[in-house]
Amino acid sequence: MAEVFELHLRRRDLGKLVAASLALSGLTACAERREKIFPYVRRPAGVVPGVATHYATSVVRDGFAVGVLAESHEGRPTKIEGNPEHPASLGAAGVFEQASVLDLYDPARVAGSRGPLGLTSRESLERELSAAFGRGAAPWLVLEPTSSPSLLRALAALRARFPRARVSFHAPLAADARYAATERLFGRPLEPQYRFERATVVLALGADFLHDMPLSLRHARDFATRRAPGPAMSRIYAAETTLTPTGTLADERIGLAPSELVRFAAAVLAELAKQGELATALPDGVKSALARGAPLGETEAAFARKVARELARARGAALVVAGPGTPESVQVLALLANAALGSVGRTLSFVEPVPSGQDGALPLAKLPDALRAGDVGALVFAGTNPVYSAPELALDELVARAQSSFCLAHVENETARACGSVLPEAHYLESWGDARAGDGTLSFVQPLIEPLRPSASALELVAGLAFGFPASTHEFVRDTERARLGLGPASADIGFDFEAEWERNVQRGFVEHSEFAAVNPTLAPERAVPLLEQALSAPSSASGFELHLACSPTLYDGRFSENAWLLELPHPLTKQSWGNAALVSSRTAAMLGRHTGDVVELTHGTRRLRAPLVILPGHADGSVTLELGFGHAVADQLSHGVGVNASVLGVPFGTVARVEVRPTSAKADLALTEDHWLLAEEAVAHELTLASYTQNPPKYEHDLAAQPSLLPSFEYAGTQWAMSIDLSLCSGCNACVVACQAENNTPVVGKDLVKNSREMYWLRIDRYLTGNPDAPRVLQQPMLCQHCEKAPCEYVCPVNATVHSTDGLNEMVYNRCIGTRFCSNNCPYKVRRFNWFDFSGARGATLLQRNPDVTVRERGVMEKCTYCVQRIRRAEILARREQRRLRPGEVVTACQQTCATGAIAFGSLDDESSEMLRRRREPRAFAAFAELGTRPRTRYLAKIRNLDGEETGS
Amino acid sequence: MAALFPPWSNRALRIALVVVGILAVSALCFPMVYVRTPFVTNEHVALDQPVAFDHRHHVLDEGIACLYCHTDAERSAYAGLPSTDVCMGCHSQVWNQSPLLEPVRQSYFSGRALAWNRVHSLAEFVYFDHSVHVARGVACEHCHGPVETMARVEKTVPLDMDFCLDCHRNPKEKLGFDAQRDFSAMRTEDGRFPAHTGHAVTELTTCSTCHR
Amino acid sequence: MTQSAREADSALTDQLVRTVWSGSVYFRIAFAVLGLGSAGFAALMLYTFQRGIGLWGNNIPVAWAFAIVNFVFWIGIGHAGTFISAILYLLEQRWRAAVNRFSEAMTLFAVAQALLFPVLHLGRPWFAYWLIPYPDRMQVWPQVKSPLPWDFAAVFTYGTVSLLFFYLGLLPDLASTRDSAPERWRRRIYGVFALGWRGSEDAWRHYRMAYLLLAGLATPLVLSVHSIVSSDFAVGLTPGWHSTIFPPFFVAGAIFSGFAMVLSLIIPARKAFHLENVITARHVDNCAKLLLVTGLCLEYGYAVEMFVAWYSGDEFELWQFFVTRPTGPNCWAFYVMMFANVLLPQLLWSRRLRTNLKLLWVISLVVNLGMWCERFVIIVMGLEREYLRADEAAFNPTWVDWGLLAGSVCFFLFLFLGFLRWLPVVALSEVKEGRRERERTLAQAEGARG
Amino acid sequence: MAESLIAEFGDDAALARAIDRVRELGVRELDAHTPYSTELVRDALGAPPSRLSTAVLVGGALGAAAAYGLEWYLVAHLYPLNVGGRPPHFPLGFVPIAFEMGVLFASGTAFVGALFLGRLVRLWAPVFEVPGFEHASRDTFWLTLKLEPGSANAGSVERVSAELAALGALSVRELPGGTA
Repeated sequence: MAEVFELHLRRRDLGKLVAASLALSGLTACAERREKIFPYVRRPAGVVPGVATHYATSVVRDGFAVGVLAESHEGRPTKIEGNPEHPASLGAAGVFEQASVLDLYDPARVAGSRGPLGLTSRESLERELSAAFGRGAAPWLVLEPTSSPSLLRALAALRARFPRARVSFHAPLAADARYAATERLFGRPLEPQYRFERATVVLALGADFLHDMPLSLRHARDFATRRAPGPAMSRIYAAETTLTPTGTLADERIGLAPSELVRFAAAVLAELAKQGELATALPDGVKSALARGAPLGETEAAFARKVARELARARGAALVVAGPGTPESVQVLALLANAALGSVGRTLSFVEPVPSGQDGALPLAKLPDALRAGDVGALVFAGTNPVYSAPELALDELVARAQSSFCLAHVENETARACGSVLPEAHYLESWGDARAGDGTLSFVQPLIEPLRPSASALELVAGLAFGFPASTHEFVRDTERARLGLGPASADIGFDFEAEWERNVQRGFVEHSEFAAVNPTLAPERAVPLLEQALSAPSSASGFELHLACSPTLYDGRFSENAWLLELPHPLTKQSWGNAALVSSRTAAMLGRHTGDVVELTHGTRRLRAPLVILPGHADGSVTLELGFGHAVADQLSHGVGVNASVLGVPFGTVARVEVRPTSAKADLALTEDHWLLAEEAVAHELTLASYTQNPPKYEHDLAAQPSLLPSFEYAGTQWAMSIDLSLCSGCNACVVACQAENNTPVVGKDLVKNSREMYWLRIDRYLTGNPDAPRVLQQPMLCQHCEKAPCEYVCPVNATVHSTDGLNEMVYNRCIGTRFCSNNCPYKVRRFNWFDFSGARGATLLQRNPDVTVRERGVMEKCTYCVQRIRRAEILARREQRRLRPGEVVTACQQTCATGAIAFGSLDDESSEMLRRRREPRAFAAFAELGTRPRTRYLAKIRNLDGEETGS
Repeated sequence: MAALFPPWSNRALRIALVVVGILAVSALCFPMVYVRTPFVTNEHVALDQPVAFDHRHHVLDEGIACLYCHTDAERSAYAGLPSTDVCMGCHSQVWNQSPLLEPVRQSYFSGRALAWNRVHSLAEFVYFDHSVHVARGVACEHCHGPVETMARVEKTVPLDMDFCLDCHRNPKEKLGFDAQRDFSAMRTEDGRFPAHTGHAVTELTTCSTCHR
Repeated sequence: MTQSAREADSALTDQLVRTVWSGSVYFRIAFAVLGLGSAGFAALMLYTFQRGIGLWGNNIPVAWAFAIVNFVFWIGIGHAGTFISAILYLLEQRWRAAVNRFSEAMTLFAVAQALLFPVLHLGRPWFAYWLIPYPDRMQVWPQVKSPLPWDFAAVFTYGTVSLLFFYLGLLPDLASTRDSAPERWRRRIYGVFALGWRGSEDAWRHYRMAYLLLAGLATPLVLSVHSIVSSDFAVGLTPGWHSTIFPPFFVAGAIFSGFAMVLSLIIPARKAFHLENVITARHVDNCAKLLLVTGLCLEYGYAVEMFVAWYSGDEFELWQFFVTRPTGPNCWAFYVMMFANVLLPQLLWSRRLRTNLKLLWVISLVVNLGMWCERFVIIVMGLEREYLRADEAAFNPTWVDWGLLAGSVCFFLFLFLGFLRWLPVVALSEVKEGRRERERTLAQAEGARG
Repeated sequence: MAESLIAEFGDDAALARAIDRVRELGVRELDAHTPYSTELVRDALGAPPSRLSTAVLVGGALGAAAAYGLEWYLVAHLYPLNVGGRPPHFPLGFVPIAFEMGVLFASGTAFVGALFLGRLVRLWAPVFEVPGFEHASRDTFWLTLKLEPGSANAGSVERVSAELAALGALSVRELPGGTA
């Protein structure tokens, strides 16, 4: 869309002009219409229409902040990028950060306040809420765990004003086990900090550390620094129940049911305890407790021995990580192993817990009894959805027993439906706030836009209750910051320019060096003994299957349930879109006599759940994984009926439970974007072991050069764009997929079309499984347009709609395309996408989020990855304006920018300094389907696995 | 039995065939001609604007440069129209009672934008960037015509792809500078230019220069 | 003898143009039913045009499916018509005169169907004219290295030349129809279309030359058309498409399917219009023999395809021919194709079975089905399983797909029925000429004996 | 003033005999109208072969050359894009369209040529005024001839008519509008 709307609005006022967005729809006929131009009335400083600006802010989830940069076009936030300076991002952004911008424009957002007595204005509801807090029985506030100094300050003030007020923190995935474990061993809860850049050997115990831990983006960056093939390459072992992105990148992994995981961790620790100098680190009580565990299977035991040997060999540079979903026992065992290995202070350190304010907070589990007893006055849910995520508390019925109930919600979720009053929750791009990152760094949430509709953040609500409405969160956060700096009232500033400091910090998005200092706690290993004795002696004879609950890699805990991008996003391993499933191994499925797509019934006590079965090779036998976040029950919403809600079984996250699984005759309607698994020899993706790679490097490039051609060769010179993708670094986490979708206005098509293989991703991740079908190796391959020099798509287009640019791009000219689709037939990589219908106005799509630099494609045209040509041309225009050459690394593609492991490198072939070229010259660089003679510009780097010699279980 | 058709029918049939032939050819040619007429290109159509702004007065009489009001042309893809406060910058002092400027004052005090009618409009899939054209020395009037002589602004060139390619194919001849020379951004390390391969497509005529 | 020859000519003329003046009630019913079907076809095309081809079952990777299958099927049907009228003419096969008008009409109407689908299958059919070079305001031209403009040129030429050939052959018979018409208004209508044909020897002289030249031009044309259609596939690099045998293989298949369609149409038409004296058992038998011969050519093509796939050792070719086709998601089409195109035609070795018209008719219908399935196998299965195993998907046709296929069959039959009703269905002047020559040869032989 | 006659015969042999006879009488301008092309009449009239083939050759060659030229001009000359790394002038890809256009132009020339050389595309001709001429497309064979008054050997209208009647003509009439 080339026309700019020069809005007469301030940057943050855009919502008032939603109607103008109609003109954002693209690609219509050539006939010119009479358009209006609306220039600004008073032009805000620093805004140049047509030039995007970036603002630092933070995405906060469960109290942990990730610093991001939000891109704004004439006041519309359109895209989220990682903040390169922020320690929790280092420039990367994950799936949820990337997708979060869509929620801002979500058409399903709570439209307006809804209260009793027909109250519909925000102000009247706030008055009502304040009044309700002061009268009747004790008020009860349920919040998401938080690390926000401002919110904690407001909470303290609230408690002071309403001493009877009770506060609960609720998040279904809140990782209490690590705090419990640290409290047990060190006497107080602590936040472990992992240093993967220092770790030579890592054991991940149910830990998807690249993906679902508070500092995962940083972990991934650090991890990648040690994964270049060579003597310094780290070695990763993973023991996990389901297959996770981290598991796919591990050099070796083993699938273990949750109870086996405990015994496996114990076996590793016991093995370590036998090793000479390590033996002294553990008290005998622990050793004898470890011996109580039932023996592991032969393969598992051998693996445990080997892992222990390798860990011990890397003493001081070894690291054992337990995932947030593992029980306390596993966490304790991991801490003990780290202690025994001397990791503390080297690869592992501790800081104070990031979410705080827990003192005096009541567990949510106490709420039902209080409600039954009629002890609750005003019940307020802010930013949490316990009716959905804690169904065992039966809050949907009990909420009515509170004297009044309020819900601050983003969308009309289950809790909002149960409450008497609903207040719209502000998006983080609309509100001020602060929070701490995983290492304690104080980060700021800065709004880019005035709230699209009257709405409030949790901070605003609490501050309003504590100090009276309306609360200015901007002032409040500033004041908190002043207080943190030890400054009094503004008039008292002497010799310190708070304004300058504040502006610097807000501009940067965080306060430099504000991370928590590492603490040196004293370990009391003997305190682990009772727990270990209990955990290891638990009977393993019980019937049924072990249930493993996991964080959804696409919907997190369900808070993104209305995010169309994430609903459609294929699961990294099962490639399931629009839904979740009961994941089992192929052996378990065979035991049940059912296949992928059949429905099974899971029973836990009296609670039942019917879920479709999906076979996930490599999953632990005898256990079932259910991912949280699906199965929402609010009618008319996008997420309605998508997947099943695993919380219904009433098993808290992070605990081990057994369920009965009964096959049924029903069939489910699954949307799997890839539905077969195993692959023999494949010319499209290679993997090698480190040993074979160093001793006998492959000659892929030589094979490519040897391809004969009847046609004269075509000489390319000057700037020539190319990409190198390191398969050793791709975990399949999907962040690039969502980044591409946000950058390139790629539509969401819905379940029915996904089922018919019509998804529109320009960049998808192909997942290959090789080796033993029960313990497969996973290869994740980002597949995007390869920009072939002899592109087979080009010479079959009858209208020159896809041709080659002088700088080596395979160009797709949408406005020339007539839609013969021959190009797609002729593309061996199948990266071309077709607009089967008019997708530009599809449900869940938001016109305001669209990137104005990329054409919105019309019905009937082909589209595909362009190497982010809009970014290339923008950089070129800048360079031409400034009469200079392009700077090395000046052009970054959206997928490259967001990738936490840096698997994707992009640059020009004439830029000798580029990482892309360095990788391309590695012997393991190969072209996909080189033998077809397409001469792709994209190179993949064969996945290298750092094996210790023999491989267990394959 | 008499003939089915009278003798004049021969001539009639031939005339009819010729007419059908002419009509067929015209039906083919008409759209090609039509799309080049101002009915489609909107050339020389002067539109009424909410404010009777006269470029002749501002440019010729007062000597105000284009970039004074269309500031962004140097740094953005869009040249932009001046915000109301730019107008008021002068007109709060001069002609501050003029009834002609009433809409401007209304806009300024009410905060409602002036709704100008777009004169120069490109299709949505064309990404034209003012800044690079201005920086490379393409004169405003090359595409916008002698705006300083217009009471109401009108299009003087069709602004179709044909028009764009005219310069993009041969910037040296058309604009008086060697585009190839100047595209330092595209040059190789040793100052070479992409080898001549028989494909006369340059950085300027490659599709994604304008279509993305 | 003179008198009897003249009477015979007159009688034959009356017999063959009689249907033009009077249609039976059965005709009206059939015409109305097929007309409704054609209207449904038009409605479905409009629906697709308005909503987009997402209404079909196509997906990525199966970006081409029913529309292209139908296109190749119909264009193939056309080939037998040109084969009979042009190639057999050049080979001086006089028996062709009995059936050439039928088959030419069939060609024309099949090509009309074939022309609709490629336009309809476009994502943006309203820009189909971009395939034609014309001075646009964009200065962008068709990309003639792609087989699709070749295809456009070939099918357009084929349609035009078929029409010219058909019309030229029809001229003397239009004059006969004109001169036999009972009412003056009909004479006038046919008179206009006869363009004043009066059988002058001067006109015959140029007519004969033009007919010979058109036959000579149509012969390489008919071979080129399906060769070019085959290059829509052979130029691509999809396994199962990327094959040098495709042009002759496609031509053989086209003529095979065309003869099947000729038989499917001629056997009932011959009975309904009592043409047994003109289209004799010998003519039908000749068509059946050609069906067998072209069928054998096609089977050779199948064998070579599979052999090359096996001999190349290319894993993708092997996968396509020996796994996907016999066991893939739509493998029924493969088995129908094998039965209808390989096994069934072998019955035609037997003269007894060949002269059993009912059986022959059934065989011809099944062969038509088989040839449609062959195109389905090549196009859809080739795309369902390609290089990248990660992005495979099955094709499931929607009701719109089936509706368009059925609609095009209706429209084809509708046009054909119209032809049977309003135009002389047998090349009158040629049949008369042939008979006269035969008589004369017989007389000479008698004279020589006597 | 030339006078024209038209005679109807029952079969082509009789017509051929009549042609031979009137030729002997010195009539030069002759034409036949037959329901189908017959060898006897063709041989008797002995007209030279049609020149259409040359025109068709020229038409076809022009069509093919124009198509190839246009392809080269547009694709290799005007906007030579890099398409799949193929050279801009790509004869292999240009030939199919050139061939098809050659056939199209040749066929068009043949069709139009036959109509014009055969003096068709005229709805009225003098012979159409002759009663019973509708049989000319069905079952009878007609001879038209023009008697030049000045020519020495040509007999009178009556004489030729009598000769034709004697040769078995079913009817002989004067043709008022000439033989065209």
